[in-house]
Amino acid sequence: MSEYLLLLLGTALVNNVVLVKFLGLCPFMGVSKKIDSAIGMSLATTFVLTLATATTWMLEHWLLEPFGIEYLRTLAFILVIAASVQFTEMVIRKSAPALYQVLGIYLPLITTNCAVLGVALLTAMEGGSFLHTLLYGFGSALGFSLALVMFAGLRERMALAQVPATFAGAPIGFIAAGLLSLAFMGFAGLKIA
Amino acid sequence: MIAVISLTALGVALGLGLGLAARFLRVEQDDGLASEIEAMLPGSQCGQCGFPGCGPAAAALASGNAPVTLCPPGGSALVRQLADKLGVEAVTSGMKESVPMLAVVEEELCIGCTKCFRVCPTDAIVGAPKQIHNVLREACTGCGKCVDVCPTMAVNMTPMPVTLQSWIWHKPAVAA
Amino acid sequence: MNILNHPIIRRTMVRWGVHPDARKQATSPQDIERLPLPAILHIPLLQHSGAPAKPVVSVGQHVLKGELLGARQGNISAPVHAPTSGTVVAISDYPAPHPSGLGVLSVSLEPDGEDRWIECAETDPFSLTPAQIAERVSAAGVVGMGGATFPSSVKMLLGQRSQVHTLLVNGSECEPYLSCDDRLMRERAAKIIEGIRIVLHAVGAKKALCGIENNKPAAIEAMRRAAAEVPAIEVIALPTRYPMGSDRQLIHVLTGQEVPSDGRSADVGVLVHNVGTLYAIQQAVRFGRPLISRVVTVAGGAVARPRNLEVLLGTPARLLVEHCGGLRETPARLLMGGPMMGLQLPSLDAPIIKGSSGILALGAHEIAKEQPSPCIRCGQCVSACPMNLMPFEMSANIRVGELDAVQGLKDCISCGSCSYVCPAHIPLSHYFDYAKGELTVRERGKLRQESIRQLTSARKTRLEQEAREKAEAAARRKAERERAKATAAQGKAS
Amino acid sequence: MIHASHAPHAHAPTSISRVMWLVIAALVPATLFSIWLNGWPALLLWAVTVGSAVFAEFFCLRLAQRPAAPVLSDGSAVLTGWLLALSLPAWAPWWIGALGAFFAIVVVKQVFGGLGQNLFNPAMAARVMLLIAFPVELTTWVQPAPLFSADALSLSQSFALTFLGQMPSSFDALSGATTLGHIKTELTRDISVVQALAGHGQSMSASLFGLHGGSLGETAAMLLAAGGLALIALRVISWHIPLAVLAGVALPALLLHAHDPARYLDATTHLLSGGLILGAFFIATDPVTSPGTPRGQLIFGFGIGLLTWLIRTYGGYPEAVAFAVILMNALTPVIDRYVRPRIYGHASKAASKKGAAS
Repeated sequence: MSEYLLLLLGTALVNNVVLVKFLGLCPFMGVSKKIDSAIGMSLATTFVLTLATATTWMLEHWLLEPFGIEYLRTLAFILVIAASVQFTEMVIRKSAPALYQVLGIYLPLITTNCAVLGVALLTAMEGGSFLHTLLYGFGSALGFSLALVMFAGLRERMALAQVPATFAGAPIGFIAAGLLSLAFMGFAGLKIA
Repeated sequence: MIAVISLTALGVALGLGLGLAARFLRVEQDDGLASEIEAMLPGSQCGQCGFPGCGPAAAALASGNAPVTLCPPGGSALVRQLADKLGVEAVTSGMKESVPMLAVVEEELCIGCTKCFRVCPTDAIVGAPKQIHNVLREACTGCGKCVDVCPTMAVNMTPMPVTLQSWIWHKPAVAA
Repeated sequence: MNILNHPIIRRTMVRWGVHPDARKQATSPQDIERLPLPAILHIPLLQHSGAPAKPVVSVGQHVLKGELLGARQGNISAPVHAPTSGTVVAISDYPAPHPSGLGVLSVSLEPDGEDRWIECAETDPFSLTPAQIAERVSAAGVVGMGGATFPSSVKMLLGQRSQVHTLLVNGSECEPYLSCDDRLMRERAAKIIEGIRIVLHAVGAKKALCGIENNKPAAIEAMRRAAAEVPAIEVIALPTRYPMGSDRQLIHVLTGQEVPSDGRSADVGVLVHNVGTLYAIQQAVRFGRPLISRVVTVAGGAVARPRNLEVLLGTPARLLVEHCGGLRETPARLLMGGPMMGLQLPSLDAPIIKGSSGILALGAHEIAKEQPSPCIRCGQCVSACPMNLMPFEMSANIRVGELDAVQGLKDCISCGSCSYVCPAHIPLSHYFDYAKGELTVRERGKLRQESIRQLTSARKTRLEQEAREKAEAAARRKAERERAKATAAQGKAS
Repeated sequence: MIHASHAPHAHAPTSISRVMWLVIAALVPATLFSIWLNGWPALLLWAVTVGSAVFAEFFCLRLAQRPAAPVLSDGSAVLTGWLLALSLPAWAPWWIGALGAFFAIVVVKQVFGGLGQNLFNPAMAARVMLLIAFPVELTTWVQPAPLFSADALSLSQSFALTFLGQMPSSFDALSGATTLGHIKTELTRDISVVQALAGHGQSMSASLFGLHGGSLGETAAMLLAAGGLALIALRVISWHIPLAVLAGVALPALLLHAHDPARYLDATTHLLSGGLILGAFFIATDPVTSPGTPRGQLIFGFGIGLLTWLIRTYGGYPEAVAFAVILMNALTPVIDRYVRPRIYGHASKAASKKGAAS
């Protein structure tokens, strides 16, 4: 049991997908203006990421490996991810039209969110059990969500700050992201024995 | 060969799944944005926006060909509503916050020709032929149509006067 | 039950608010003095919240003391009366006692020196029905004298309608410098107590709790002595803490209940009246005397001999200051009301109105004059706010124009506690008043747009109707013509 | 009169500079003690760091063409530099202090708009940056040699050490690792905490009075705590954050130390070492980067304590306060957003839910 907890903690904090591995920076910068939309994006990404790692595991073990066509991994994974993103998009559009509006272009862009593909490929290479893979994906998604919501909070405050014109907008966003990443370095080497 | 078949099968399966999902999760596309916007506009057809009337202005807004700040009678309140509706940012600071204007009839010059009251889009001018006209302060949108038609230049636009009830505190100076 | 809500805890441990330097010693030991009759009075027709009174006198008319000058118009309004006998010399705009310096329609009255009352007979208040009492209070133009100037009769009617069980008497006078209520309680406690009994009778409340801050022991003593005979009235000493005099805070401290955000005090079964108001109600109901004078504290470092004066409404503030020995130094700021919520006066020509509790001429060392610096989010404003708001966050949003993101603006009571404690000297309550005004303007804009739309459609229907009538008339004429033609043809044929 | 003054017209006798200088004043005794304990190099490093911070602030204000005097006199730059100096090893070279101060003021504070606008505590962000970029310089501790004692460095030796990096040959630089660093190292060698503590030769009283190696601010727990309590008494800071930080460290330490004393360090050592007192009273309480409500401050403080304990116990760094502070700084806006006082007259969330359900 504790092994899985550690896995979650490790993927969410120590190997945070955004702040340590620097994957998925596009939505991280794009959908972090407001905490509310950041939470929506986090939920969507969490859903897609978990779903994607699960389906790609099945794909890997039931299709690619048996047929010996691992070289098609990237291609097949993208196909599956794109499909699950499409599916998520339809669900959100149906259930939360306001959120759909807010997420805008970033929702379809989850498809090309390198965090999703990256995590899927990483788990495939690690080759753990299904549960392990699922938790890995979920943990990464939690880490992504944590970083996104934290960063959205920071950006909401920056919107109220009197940032010098030279740095206003994206530059200060990147500086803040850098400092946030610095903070996450504190988790480096975290090993719960 | 296996690769081609398996990927094709995968593609077909996913495509079918998505197709089904699309059917079950369909959302009615709401049309008529323009008519919704038209309902928000004052509807006085005053033409201050440069469009022939509120309908064309609404159409232009809906298609993104007009700024949300186009309607002076609507004021900043309307700008905000439109911006919310269209999902754009309300840049009220850029819009010159024009003081609400009011038409005033100078009694010495008015000849009671009724021209002004026939063009007034809100029936804000009261009077009868051969009688001096008067402007109802609450109804006047400040569109200025009456100024253009008055033959004796008896109608003038003046800023709405500030009274004790309409006075508000100014914004504090920003801290350094 | 929540232990923190026990009366003893609640009435001693107040966690909100601030402790401004009281500075009441200069005026509180001295008796109320009557100001001699001034040479001219400017009586504004808007001295209350609501619609201004409508003038019912004309220039040149002679009026008696207490005669109606302006009649109430609208639901929330109050009449205005002549403070002394004399001649109306003008009805025109006169600078209001307001920071805007804008004019307000005022009746200028030249006293004839006789100070002759209109007929007013004494009646036993307790023989009157509640409706009659409310009518008398309304006719006398009594408004909240603590500064809110809400018409008292409206409050009373509201109380009659909604089952008020307790009357809260506000004698806290938490604003620094002011001591007019303190003096009133010391000198006229019996009359205030009768005022309390009248209101209890009028709204059918069972008891009255009179809250007085414990820095006024003499007033507490006087009120307790006067209320000794009346078991329904309890005088309670409150901790000295600003803004204890705010309705909502007083209600919570005395009763433990909170007025709902969108409600009134009557919703929790209480009615709050200031002691000055209760005195005015007693005068109005027992003697039929309208509200034409009030006690005003004249104080501040720039005033030579600070004291409390009983002043006719409409008296220019300058006369009060002159009676108090004039100015000792050039005042850094002139105020009407206390230093926490008072309004800056454009000049000493402004007249005394029903809500003027004080005229302060503050010296340079008494006012806040440091330049604002950036907010360091220290949270002092959060702990000071009696409404539990987060002022620093609200003002940050207002500063960048995000008025819709401001939480709790409607709940802000503009007490100024946040600005008072802010180490960065940020004018927080100024920000909030600005935002409230801005939102009102927007609201007004929306209403206006709505009315414009209605007018436009009304015009459309009118034009259509006219066109239809025209067409019908034309059709009728055409039909007649044809009938005529047909008859003519028939005639020709026959 | 177009610009009338708005009420209130009176003001409490307080200002930002008063707050800042009071905090600085509370740091003075502990700083003097540490300087005495660590000798001239400590004084030099302190002076360089504070000086650089002030200069960096001046430089930025010049660039932004804002008047420098009023901003500099508010004391915030001095305080930032001071706190950074207190968190550095006493014998670190001068450029560590200067670079850290520049980073703190320019990148962490002024770029965001200056006082009150920064998201992270400048001193702690700078310390983290230094620790990651220059691990060797930041973890070289010496056994303290008090001023005027026999083995203390002379002033000229100190200049050479701080500015030229010349270590006197008689010195073994690695002789005095900090308590936490020592234990971390020993644990990796499978030596239990008890033995490690004994081996470190550190008594409790030494900890209390700071007679051990460490950064300037690590060394005088008692004096720092006294300064912090004075600030609480003066109402410059509130008690919420310090208490919550200490509790956040002490609670898990107590529990797990009771569970396995050989593996987990006891609470007292945790509390007294590694700049925790400095962090709890002077750094976490930085109002700009902490939540504005008392309840939010409790959460914030407890989070810092817990993270500190977590990283100290399981993480890769023996010293964790700085990381914990900036991590919780990043969470501050979210805390402020969701932890707010119930506005007077509004039903509490639970009550309104109940009302809706019934």
